[in-house]
Amino acid sequence: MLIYLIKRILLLAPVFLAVSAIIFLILHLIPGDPVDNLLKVGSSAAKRAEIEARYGLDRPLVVQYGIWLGNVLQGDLGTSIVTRRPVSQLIGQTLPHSLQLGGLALLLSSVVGVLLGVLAARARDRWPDRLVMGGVLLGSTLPSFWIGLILILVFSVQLGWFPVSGARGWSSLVLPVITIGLGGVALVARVTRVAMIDTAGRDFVLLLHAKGLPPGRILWRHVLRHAMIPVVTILALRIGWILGGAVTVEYVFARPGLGTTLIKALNQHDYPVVQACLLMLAIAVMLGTLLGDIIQALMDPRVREAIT
Amino acid sequence: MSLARSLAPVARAARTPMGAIAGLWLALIVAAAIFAPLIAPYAYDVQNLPESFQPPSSAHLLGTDEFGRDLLTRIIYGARTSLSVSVISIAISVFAGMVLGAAAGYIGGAFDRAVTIVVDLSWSFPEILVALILVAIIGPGVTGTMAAIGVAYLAQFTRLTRAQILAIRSETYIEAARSLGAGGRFILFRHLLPNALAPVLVAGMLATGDAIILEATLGFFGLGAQPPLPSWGSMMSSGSALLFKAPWIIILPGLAVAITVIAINLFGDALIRALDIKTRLREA
Amino acid sequence: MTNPLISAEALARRFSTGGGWLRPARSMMAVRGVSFEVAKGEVLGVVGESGCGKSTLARLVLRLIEPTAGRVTFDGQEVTGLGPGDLRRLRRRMAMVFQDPYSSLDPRFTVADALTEPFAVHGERPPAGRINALLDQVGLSLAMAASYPHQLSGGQRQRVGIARALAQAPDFIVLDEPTASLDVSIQAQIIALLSELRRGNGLTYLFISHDLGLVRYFCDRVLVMYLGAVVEVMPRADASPRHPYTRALMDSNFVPDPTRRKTLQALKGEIPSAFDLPKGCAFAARCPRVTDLCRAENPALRDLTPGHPVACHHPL
Amino acid sequence: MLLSVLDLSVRFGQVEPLSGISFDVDRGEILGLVGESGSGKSLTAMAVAGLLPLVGGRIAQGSVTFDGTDLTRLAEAELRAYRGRRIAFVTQNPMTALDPAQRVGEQIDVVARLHRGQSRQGARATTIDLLTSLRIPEAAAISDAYPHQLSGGMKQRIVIAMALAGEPDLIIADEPTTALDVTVQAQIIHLLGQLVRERGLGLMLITHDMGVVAQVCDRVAVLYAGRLAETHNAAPLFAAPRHPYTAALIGCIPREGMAPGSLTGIPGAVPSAAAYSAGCRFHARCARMEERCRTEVPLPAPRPEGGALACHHPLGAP
Amino acid sequence: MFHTVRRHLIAGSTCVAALMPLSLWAQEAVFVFGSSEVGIPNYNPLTAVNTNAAFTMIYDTLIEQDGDLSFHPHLAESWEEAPDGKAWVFHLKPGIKFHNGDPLTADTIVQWIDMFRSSENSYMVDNVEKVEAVDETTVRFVMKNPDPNLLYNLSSSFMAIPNPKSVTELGEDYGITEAVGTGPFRLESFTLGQETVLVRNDDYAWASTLAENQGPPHIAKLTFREIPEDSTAFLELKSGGVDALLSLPTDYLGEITAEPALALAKIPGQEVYYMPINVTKEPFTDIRVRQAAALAINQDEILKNVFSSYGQASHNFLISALPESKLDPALNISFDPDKANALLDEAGWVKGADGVREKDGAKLTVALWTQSDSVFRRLTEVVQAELKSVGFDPQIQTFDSSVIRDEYKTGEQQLAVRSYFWNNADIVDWFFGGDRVGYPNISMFNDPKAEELRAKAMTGSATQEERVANFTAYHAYVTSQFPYAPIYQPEQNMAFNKDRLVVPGVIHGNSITGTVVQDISVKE
Repeated sequence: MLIYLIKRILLLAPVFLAVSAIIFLILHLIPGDPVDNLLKVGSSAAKRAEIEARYGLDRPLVVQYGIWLGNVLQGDLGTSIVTRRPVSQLIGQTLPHSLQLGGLALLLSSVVGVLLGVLAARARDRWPDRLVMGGVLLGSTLPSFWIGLILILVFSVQLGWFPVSGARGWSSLVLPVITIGLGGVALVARVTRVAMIDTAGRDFVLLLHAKGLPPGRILWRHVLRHAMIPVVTILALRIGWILGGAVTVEYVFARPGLGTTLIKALNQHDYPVVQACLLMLAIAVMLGTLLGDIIQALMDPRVREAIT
Repeated sequence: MSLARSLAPVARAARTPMGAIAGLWLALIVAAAIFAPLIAPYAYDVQNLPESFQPPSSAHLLGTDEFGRDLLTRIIYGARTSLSVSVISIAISVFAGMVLGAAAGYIGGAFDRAVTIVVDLSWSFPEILVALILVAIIGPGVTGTMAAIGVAYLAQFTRLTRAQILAIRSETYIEAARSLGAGGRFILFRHLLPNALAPVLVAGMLATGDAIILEATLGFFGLGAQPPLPSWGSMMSSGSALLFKAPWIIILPGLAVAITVIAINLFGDALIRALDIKTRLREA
Repeated sequence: MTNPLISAEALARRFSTGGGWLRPARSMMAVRGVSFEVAKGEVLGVVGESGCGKSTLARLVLRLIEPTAGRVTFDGQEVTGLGPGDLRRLRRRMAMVFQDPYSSLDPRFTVADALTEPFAVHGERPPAGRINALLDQVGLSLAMAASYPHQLSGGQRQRVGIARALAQAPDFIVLDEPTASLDVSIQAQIIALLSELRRGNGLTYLFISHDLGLVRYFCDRVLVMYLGAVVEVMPRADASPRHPYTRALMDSNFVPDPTRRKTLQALKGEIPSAFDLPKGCAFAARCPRVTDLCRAENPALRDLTPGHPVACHHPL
Repeated sequence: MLLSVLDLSVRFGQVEPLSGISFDVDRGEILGLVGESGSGKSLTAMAVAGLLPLVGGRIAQGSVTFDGTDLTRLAEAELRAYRGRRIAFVTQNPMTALDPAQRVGEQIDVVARLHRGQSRQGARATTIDLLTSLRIPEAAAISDAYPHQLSGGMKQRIVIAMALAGEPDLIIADEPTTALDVTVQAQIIHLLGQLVRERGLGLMLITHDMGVVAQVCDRVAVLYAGRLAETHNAAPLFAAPRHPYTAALIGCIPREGMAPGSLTGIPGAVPSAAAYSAGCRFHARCARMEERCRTEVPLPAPRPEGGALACHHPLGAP
Repeated sequence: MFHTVRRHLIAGSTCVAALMPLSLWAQEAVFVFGSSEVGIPNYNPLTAVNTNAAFTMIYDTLIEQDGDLSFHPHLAESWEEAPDGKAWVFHLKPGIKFHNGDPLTADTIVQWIDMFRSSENSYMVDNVEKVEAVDETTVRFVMKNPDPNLLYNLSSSFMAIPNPKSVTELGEDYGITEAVGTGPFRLESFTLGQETVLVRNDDYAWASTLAENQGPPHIAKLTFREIPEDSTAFLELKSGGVDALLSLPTDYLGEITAEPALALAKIPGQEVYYMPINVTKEPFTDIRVRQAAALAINQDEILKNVFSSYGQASHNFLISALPESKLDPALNISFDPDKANALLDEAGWVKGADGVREKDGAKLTVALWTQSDSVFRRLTEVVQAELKSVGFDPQIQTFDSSVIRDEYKTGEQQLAVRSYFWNNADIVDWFFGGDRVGYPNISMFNDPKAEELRAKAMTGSATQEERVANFTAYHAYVTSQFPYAPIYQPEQNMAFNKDRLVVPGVIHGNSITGTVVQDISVKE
């Protein structure tokens, strides 16, 4: 297991290289010259060249990538072209907000999603199932920015329960977490339901009943445990989705975070910031899959066996 | 496979109650989109500022927007933009995804591994992010949005097609065809692709719903259709500033999106049942 | 055999699994040096339990998979050396019927489509009446031509599978457990059909099965396989077994007659994994007659009586 | 009688896949429940064990009397005290019958702990004893293994051990060997037979294989399309089957010395439960079919030599 | 890499934690910047191209301008201009100290002006030959040319005075981690794009005479939030999440009266919305087409329907409070669709079936640029429709407010909708000067006659009267060439929660500055 873990982590290295190269390349395809931002009105060509040299923009792309990657590995994410501050500092400020929002949304998605999924699977094809699945359909088909705005309209404007925007205090987290979490709840509930029904139909569950085990124990200790494997896999794969999917929600609620930072940086052609944001999301995605693999191995002895 | 035969599942899907309701709404929306100039009560781009912010009334069934334009008209024309953008982009995506996925699944080897890695990685990224970055590269507007959505969903269809091809490849009837002397092309075009088609098309249909949302989201960021061309997303985008003053400007297009996407999902579900494809498709 | 229709010489096939960075690679010999000949009009049975390599052997014979070593000759032509074009031409003369009638038909193909395929793969159209003739031959009503596989029962599907194999009027058919997933009543129907077709069309069969009783009923000679190798070739189906494994297989086969209950103790243990074969005789661990010689040395296949080769140090 | 099933019918919504089934199992006796797939064997087993609600069915009629108690009248919680304790179940496919995420020993332990109030250590000792008695080498090591680490035959022994752990009176074994290799199948069948003799259990052995029935069963109930065709003691049934279906089923198994071409099978296929015809359900495939068979259902009737028969034109009759 | 990132993570999380328990203690207020003030990258007046209200609270200026454009003492108690206009002497208040304790003396002013010469806004001191310290508190500006506008420049927020020593020491970090001014508030923390937290400067004793409170401000802690979305900002105010919006979008003016807790403080407008027309791009090289585009803008309709009749219609480039805005009425640009159509006909653009004009097979399709803020997007859509009604086919292109300046530098724009915020006639020079083509001269206007008039206005005016006359002439000529179309002049206002804040009845100053905040207090 330990060897697997080490190998699995080492395997992230080439993936990281590939991802960082893609991120680096994509960014150089975006039109708009960030140097314009730095130049004073009527600056000379020499001044321009000087600035380009300072940011390394005059060198071949491969060299730029090498330098960038080297710096990144040393923790230097570059300097924001627009704000002229270290990007790592910027990321350090926004990441906690994103993690907070993403973590809570993930928590909400998993807890509520699993409960609803179990409820629906237990009441398969009866009204609670239809109700839950109807809600799931809504949750996965409504645009999140729209839900966000409607929630603001109802809970902040009409009822005044929660703040409209910002990241000040726990109460400002409620609506954004619900907005993001809704999609996650829908996803988790759906996967849980299918997995529960699938597992409940397996032979070993029949045999558990035949052994005379109480249904509750069968449900929670055996069926749910197996049903959790695909749920965990999906959730792990979707960590990036939850973090990045928060883009719209952060925007609607004017919350600081990777999403808003990314959008702003994209609009401002602030390469280093965009690169850093994407890199953070990519790392989250990679760690998510890693985490998923590990949890899967912990939950399923067959997986554990296959990898050792 | 004859047309009648391939349409049979659609007819079967439309015969279930949910499928019928959903199908009816979709037919309605599609008809509205196609015949917009004939049925829309007003012109979509002519402003009438003194009549702005009117709540729903008999003159304007769904009220007017901040420029005094009839909201019903805008929603009808918006259906045109939203549907065509999402359908065309998903069509691009499905086609490219099938080619790529089939190639990966069929050729295998290093090519397959490379495609799989790229696809898995980009699949892990939310479509909205991929689309945002692509729009930043291509530039805003209808064309940029289409391309961005098309690429954003490419991973999904490549994955799905590849998985289908791999699953079908291990079916005995493929071996049977080989035992009869069938070559690679015959198997690919007579067995693999036709059998992979139905699930991928259904997934494509479901994804069209997601694409409508994605288009709306891009529109909300002001990156979709540019004014005065209405799309559901861009309508909500300008409406968001007026949420307090004239909530219907954002609520109504949002409802249009929601109902249409739900209808697509319900119809897709009915189709899945009619085609007897595993419901797992949705999680694949 | 003076002029066999098909012969295999020292066929071998290695499979590898894993080999990814995270999972250790392992390889196994699914088929280890199998040789046999089938005369024209003969039915050769291949019997063995799961994992003994009998299905791999079937595919090697038809070159649906490439052998690691050895060669196959069909009617004087070396199948294993043919180029793609020649191989395709040769495929008209040999066919296969598969174990699982449910997955061996394309769900999108009607019965008529499935029976047209053998012609279509060669860019031909079936001669007029050929489809109906085939349906008739396998005992299906002509009305079924328009049916889809899901509308058919397992037995009917397998009849379609047989009709498809017959379409190009081959000389040789490999039957890979054609009845294993069918009810006994249907199995008997299919076996009866196959017997009839053999008589009527002068077919040569390679019949693969795990059921020694069935094989002994249906086949002229029987090849007994254990862990990828032939342990005995019974010259006649009713010959008495000489290898302890063949004996065990016969003992495990229950006859529907309560008066003939078997009291012999069943074989202990199970087939070991092909991934780590023991050094000596593969059967040593389960064999009631095992000696140190068996554990040390793998017995070669040799004729005990003419035409009855057995691979055992201590034959019965 | 340990188990008496009387006139049992099972319904799934509007469909009645099982009608009017009756048979008995005594202690120390093996009843073979035999028929093609679709004949309702497994449903009968589920009905006896009270597991029908799991698959959405219910007992519509009849009684299942176990040791004097009609199980159909018990509440689910009361029934649970019987399941695993007095009535044990062995399923068809040992590959899927065990929880893949739990050590097999624990899966056996739980039965003794649940039904016999044993402590963790006590249950573990019981389990090891049980495994040893099933001739499993290195019982302790095996009980610490996960299911995927064991072979099919070994897993089936674990499932049998699980069944035995509650010290039941009746074991229901639903095709316990079909998924196994023939040599292993023989081992398991012999093992089951031995357990019945040694422990005086009743065994309801469900199978489609007349060979297996002939090998170990004392009594046989032949099912066809959800109805009872014939029941009798094994020896006379095989010697002189009266129902044409029984005879045909026996005739489907190749025997040594059978003349080539003598194996013909039964024409046609078992109808599905939704498409049962009126009259005798076997009539379409029956060589002795007459007009009456089409319209009138032959009900199982006791026959003088013992057992029961449901046929208008039995073999051996004029 | 994780090393540094982690350090920042820890820093970030403690910062979040610090935000969390912010209970409302006395004299604490939350303001929201106007949407045009969002996204300031730092608080360094020497590098700023845009400033926000917090600048005026961290820093002081030498003098202060009131809403009526009159000048008042601030750091300078008094000043004299030499009769020939070639020198100015300023007398500093004694005892002024920077936040770090350094004194502000005449020498400081000398160093600061030196540094200012290399700033983005160096043109403001172009006329200054040199600056000398006469004594500790007296400083003399020696002029190259007389510049009646010097007072205005010195009162601008760009000429807020930082501690030159700190600027040098901190380098790139200046204005981000630390900002050292003499203002009534110190910079406590600054999170880019989110918020700026200020705390009271308890030593403050040199407020402008425009303020009643001459001591430290009443508010102990002042948080400025940046909310780019107007509607969100308004909802925050309405729901009590913030105490004041420094600029209330006109859309919500009507709502204020409906909310008993909300009130409005008005300040004379300094902003003008206009449509630059790129005179170097076809078809706008033809003055008739430019004029037609300008005449297509219906100022009154926009005022009434887009801005709910708050503020006033603009008919030339300058705010109406400036004397230079009083042009010959014939020169003013006002809605005249008939004339617009006639001009386009005359220029050879013929109306097609779809209402779009054509000439030589080319459609009258033009790019209309705007920025992403909602008010601009909305206004631009109206402008688009108005241009369309005379036969243009404008294609809107939206850019992020922070990058649109760079985009203008490419010179690809044809038309645009934008606004400026300035209350001095020299804005005509800024936006139409031939040496600033691209940005800020978005119209790419470079006309010899205009350049002549411009030079005269900028450097050739000895007195204020002369300057007014020169600028009026310059302004009039530029307007006659139609490099822009005027649209609208809003009123400035601050919306606040009167249950929370006590705001003086009359606001002095030309916007909400530190001077205004001096007199604002929080209700206990």
